[in-house]
Amino acid sequence: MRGRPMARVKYYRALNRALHEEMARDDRVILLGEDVGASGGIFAQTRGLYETFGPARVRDTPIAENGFVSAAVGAAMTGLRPVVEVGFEDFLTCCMDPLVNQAAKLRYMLGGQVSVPMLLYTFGGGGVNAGPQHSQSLAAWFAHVPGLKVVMPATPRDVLGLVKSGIRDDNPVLCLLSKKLIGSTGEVTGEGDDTLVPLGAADIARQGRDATLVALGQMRAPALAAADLLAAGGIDVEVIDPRSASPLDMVCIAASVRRTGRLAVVQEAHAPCSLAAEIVAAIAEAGIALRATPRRITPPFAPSPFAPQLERAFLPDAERIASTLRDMVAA
Amino acid sequence: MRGRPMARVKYYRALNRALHEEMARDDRVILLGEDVGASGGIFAQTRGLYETFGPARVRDTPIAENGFVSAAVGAAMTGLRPVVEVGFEDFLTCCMDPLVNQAAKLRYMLGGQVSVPMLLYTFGGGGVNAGPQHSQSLAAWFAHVPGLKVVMPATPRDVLGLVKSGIRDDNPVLCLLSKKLIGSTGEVTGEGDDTLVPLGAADIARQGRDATLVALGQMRAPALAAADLLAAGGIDVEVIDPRSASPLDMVCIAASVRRTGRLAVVQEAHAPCSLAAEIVAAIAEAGIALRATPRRITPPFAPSPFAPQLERAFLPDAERIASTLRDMVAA
Amino acid sequence: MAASSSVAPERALALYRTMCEIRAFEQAAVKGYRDGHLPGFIHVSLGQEACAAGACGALVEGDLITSTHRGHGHCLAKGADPGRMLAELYARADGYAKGRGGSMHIADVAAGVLGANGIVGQSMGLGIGAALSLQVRGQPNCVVAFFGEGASGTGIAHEAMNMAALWNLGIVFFCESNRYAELSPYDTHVSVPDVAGRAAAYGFTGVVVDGEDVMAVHAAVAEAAARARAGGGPSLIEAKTYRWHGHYEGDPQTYKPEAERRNDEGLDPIARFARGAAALGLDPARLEGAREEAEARIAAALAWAGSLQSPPAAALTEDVYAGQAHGAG
Amino acid sequence: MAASSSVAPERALALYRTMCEIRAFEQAAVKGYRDGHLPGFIHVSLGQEACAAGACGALVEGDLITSTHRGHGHCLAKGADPGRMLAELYARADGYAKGRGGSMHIADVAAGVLGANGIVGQSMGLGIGAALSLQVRGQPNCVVAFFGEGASGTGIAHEAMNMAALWNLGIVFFCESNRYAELSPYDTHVSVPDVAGRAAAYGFTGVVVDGEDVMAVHAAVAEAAARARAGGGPSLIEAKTYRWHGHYEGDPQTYKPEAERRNDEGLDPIARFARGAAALGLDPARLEGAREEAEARIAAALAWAGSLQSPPAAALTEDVYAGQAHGAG
Ligand SMILES: Cc1ncc(C[n+]2csc(CCOP(=O)(O)OP(=O)(O)O)c2C)c(N)n1
Ligand SMILES: Cc1ncc(C[n+]2csc(CCOP(=O)(O)OP(=O)(O)O)c2C)c(N)n1
Ligand SMILES: [Mg+2]
Ligand SMILES: [Mg+2]
Repeated sequence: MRGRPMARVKYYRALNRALHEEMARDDRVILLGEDVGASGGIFAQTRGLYETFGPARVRDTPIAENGFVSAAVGAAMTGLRPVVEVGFEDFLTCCMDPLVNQAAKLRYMLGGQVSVPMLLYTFGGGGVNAGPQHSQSLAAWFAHVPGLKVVMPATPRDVLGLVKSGIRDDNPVLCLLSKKLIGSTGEVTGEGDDTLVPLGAADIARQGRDATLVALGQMRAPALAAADLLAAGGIDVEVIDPRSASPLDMVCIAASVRRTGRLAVVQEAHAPCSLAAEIVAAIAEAGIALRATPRRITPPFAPSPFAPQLERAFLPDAERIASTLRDMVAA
Repeated sequence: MRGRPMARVKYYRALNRALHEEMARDDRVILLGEDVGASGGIFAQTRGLYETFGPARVRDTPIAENGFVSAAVGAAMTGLRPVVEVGFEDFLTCCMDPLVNQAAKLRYMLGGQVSVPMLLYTFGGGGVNAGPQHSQSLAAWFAHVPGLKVVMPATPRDVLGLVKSGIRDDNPVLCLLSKKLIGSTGEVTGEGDDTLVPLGAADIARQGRDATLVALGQMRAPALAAADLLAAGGIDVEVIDPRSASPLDMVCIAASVRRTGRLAVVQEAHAPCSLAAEIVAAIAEAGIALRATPRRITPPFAPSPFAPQLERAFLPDAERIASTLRDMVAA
Repeated sequence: MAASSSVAPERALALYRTMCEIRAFEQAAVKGYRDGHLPGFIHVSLGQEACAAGACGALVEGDLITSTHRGHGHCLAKGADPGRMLAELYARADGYAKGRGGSMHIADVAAGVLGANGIVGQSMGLGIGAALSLQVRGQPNCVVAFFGEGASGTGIAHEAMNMAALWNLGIVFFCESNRYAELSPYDTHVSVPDVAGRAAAYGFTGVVVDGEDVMAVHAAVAEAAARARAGGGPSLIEAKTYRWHGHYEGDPQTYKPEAERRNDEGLDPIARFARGAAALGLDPARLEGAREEAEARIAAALAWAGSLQSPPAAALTEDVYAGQAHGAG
Repeated sequence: MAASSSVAPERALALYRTMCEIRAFEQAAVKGYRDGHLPGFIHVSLGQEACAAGACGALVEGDLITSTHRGHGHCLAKGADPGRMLAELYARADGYAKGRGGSMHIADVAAGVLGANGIVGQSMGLGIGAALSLQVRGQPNCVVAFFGEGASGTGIAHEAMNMAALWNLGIVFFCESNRYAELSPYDTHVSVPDVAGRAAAYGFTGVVVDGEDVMAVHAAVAEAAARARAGGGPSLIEAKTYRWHGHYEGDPQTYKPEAERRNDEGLDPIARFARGAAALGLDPARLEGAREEAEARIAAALAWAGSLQSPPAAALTEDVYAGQAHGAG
């Protein structure tokens, strides 16, 4: 930020700015989704785009995720760079085929004749009492699939930088945003600065010596809060936000674990076959000597409950993260 | 087993027998799917069912995976025990919502008012040059989701026993069969014997001292072949076929790894966020001391290619498995 | 409508009472939400009461419904208990979903309510499954699958209607065409003037009905349901109505024309019924009595729900699998 | 059909030649498969040549098509090279997909062929996307999305047709209604006599055309394509035809009635054309010449494809991501 003026903005405004900037920069960028048009979006995330870029490039779709994501793929194959909104991450169940069997594979299976430059963003995760069908975090599914890239920005800066980079990337990129963070604020470079965050690069959110705590998506904030709690007790935790789930920056994570000798991963997704599993497995395979057994901090293996008390117990929080790390350091 | 007569049958005939037996046993069991009816199925897997159980219970569907899997869920909530065929595992992309947002969650999110007793079987995996959209192995997606059970039978006995158990289970069960093994043969108990294999119980396919090799689904056969190759060189490998991907029998696997001190997992699915990642991570978390770093043996991170030469290089085979284990034992 | 005048006054009064219950229930829910007592988010059907009351009022014991994210009215009209519904909205242990589901997942399976659902369109897939179940089990009942004009654009709407026709299922697809889907109007979603016309694409009957007129809705569903129960197969009913409130409570509704937001048309199915009640043999006093009964029932439900406990911690992991130690089944 | 007689003899002859190429191509593929030279599985469109030839023959440079698992004819007719297609079927490095895709993934993007596809229905979603792209970029072209009557039952068929209508996209939905989807007949899949009738559900034109008559197909698509290019929006054409072979090569087809399996009706779009050729101003010698040219072209393509190398090991991991070290883009 090399001295440029910074601004404090909301998470959803960073998305809005990224869309504005990229649509202004490149007229091949179009936006499709339910209520992205004149209404400005259910979280006001697309406000102003319709007025600025018009009905051809900013298009309300009917409720047809399979069809409009497939359409985005077809458009991406033929000269456009579509951005697609799917309101809630849980609804990605409705467009798995165009994502996994089309977007991810077309370049490979058509012999490199096409690329599929598109970005799909969606709001996921828990913490707002939205219940079992509106709270999921499904990044692991997509990180399992070659041909896709997956990002999970947890700060306004990373929303801005990753959405912009994702739109410019020539591959299908899924941007898994956090509902809970929509109204959160953070520093970004001032308007006019072309802020990019590279895909596949982790962010060391806090440096530390005693343990590496990898925090996925919106777990970044409770992880940092846990690190503060732990620091008060003399435990110095390094917090890494991978930012991209695929490609995953294992170089950064492994280097940290080599330094600290301890690894915990916190995520709001379920444990089995998850990114936490991937990170723990990759460290084990790398043969890095650990001073404590690695830990995954995840919800129990149950759907996301609606009741606030239950959801609080469901999601990892700073206290639970801190106590896990205390145990690890004590072990 | 207990002295009963055994028969050698083909993999797909074991499926057929399981369906016949369960439909005869319980008239709440119905069968839905594309071409499961009078035609007897594209692999002859449903032959005779239509004639025996009639058009009400054996029903050809149109090509509408989302709709007919959702219908199966609705039927399962209201007194039937549907079995659903989805021809190829790759097409599960078309019915993720009824599986993940409905079948898996309804019991929980309706407060326990319903159960969703259904079994969905499908043919997956590679080795038959079926190309990028007809060769995938997606078990990890479903093992990530609470509320589902997932089985991956690799022998006729396990097809028979797991399909029968799965139909009787009161939960939604996904049975991920192997296309490549359709015509393979194996021993099963004679007709009339009610062969059940419990969900969630691994099978130690071969006992060994030097390393634990976990082989998922159709990797069982190359894993056993690799064990034979290794035995010739004096390396004694324990081969475990988990049979169920969810629940996963980590008790069996961990006990084996404690004995052998080495762990490799072979699967035809991609590495990131997979069952292999899960197993390696769970062993690391269990703090079991290892004599070698654990290894995942998987395809490269690319879609399944069509060309036979490429697909052979893509899928793990006995030679590659054996050489990985040789390295581990030498390390 | 000829059919409506053949309905006994008691029947008509019951439909009115149901509408009043839905109105009172949702007004209470809206107030609870505004006052910060209800967590999560809620979608109310204020203004659409004639649809739920008319449709479910035409059903008999053993008939089933599948509902949507906007399902309070459907559930109440089909016989769900308002106390347990409010308990669910308030995230209490005695809620229908034990506090785990919330507004979008209310079900009363014993009453034939297979559940509201948060995924647009799935009510139709689940609905044909229930109808298939009735058919296979030889039950002489039918299913009503509620959906919206927005849902009519989903693939599963088509898949379900095609299968219902192919299999001659006893189902009524009931489209509450309430002018909006989320923040966008009908013609963002549907390329033809009437969703009902699409029934022809499947070879069954489709009718448009005035969704502000409970008697008309009732008559149309009674006819379709009778046909469905008698093996006459599926039909589609589109009730034209109007969603008074926003998509979710708190929605600023800037996308609605001012006159519509003010309801200048004066649409109100309850007032509409009252205006025509004399012709049905009902005097104002009986209406007033029914309304008071309805409001008292909801007030009592609300008081009860407010007094209940939060779910115990164990509820978090119960009922994930049937056959679990703590599972209910 | 009036329109067909207005076509110049050269044009008609070209359609005939295309049909002969498709026929020869697929006969060669079938033979290669039976002889064990082609890996995987293939779906041929023998008997349906008039659909591909007639439809693609009505297209111009810049028009695009999306195809299905049964796409050889579509690709050839739109201008893909039979040599590179056969190379793909034979899993050679010079195949359109570098041997990574096979029969179901043949594309020639430069020729406007956006690809065959193994997922039933996706041709329609991808197709509207291509049409959207043309519209946004202001290109005066159109898209033809091929699909089958089986595919008409998929949710995405509905979603795509609804969106095409809502957005007035320049697309022709071309349904090859070939009596079977996999192993089951039309009426397992479609609840009404004609898929074409479903166009009314979206508010655009739907016509049934004799899919055995290449001139009729050509005329119908020419009209629909011209409308689409001129901003007149989508249309649906259903060509009634017959799939001579099984679903996949090797399919024993026990589900077909004996008489149909023998093709007692004598359906054959190539012979049919020949019978009417004189009226189009074409004498038998010209037909014969065209057929020989077509067969020679395919024979040469086959010889070339057979001589090629298998893909190098590196092909396994190339082109997974654009911008990869070894990526083509
Ligand atoms: C598959 C899916 N896509 C999107 C949503 C978000 N969503 C919830 S309600 C709604 C609008 C539904 O409109 P309509 O069917 O007309 O019902 P109404 O809200 O008017 O009752 C949308 C888009 C969803 N829940 N599920
Ligand atoms: C989503 C999906 N479901 C099922 C299949 C398996 N499948 C391949 S072709 C086919 C039949 C398609 O029928 P139709 O659309 O009539 O095309 P045709 O084969 O007759 O050309 C089916 C069911 C598939 N490829 N994709
Ligand atoms: Mg609506
Ligand atoms: Mg067909």
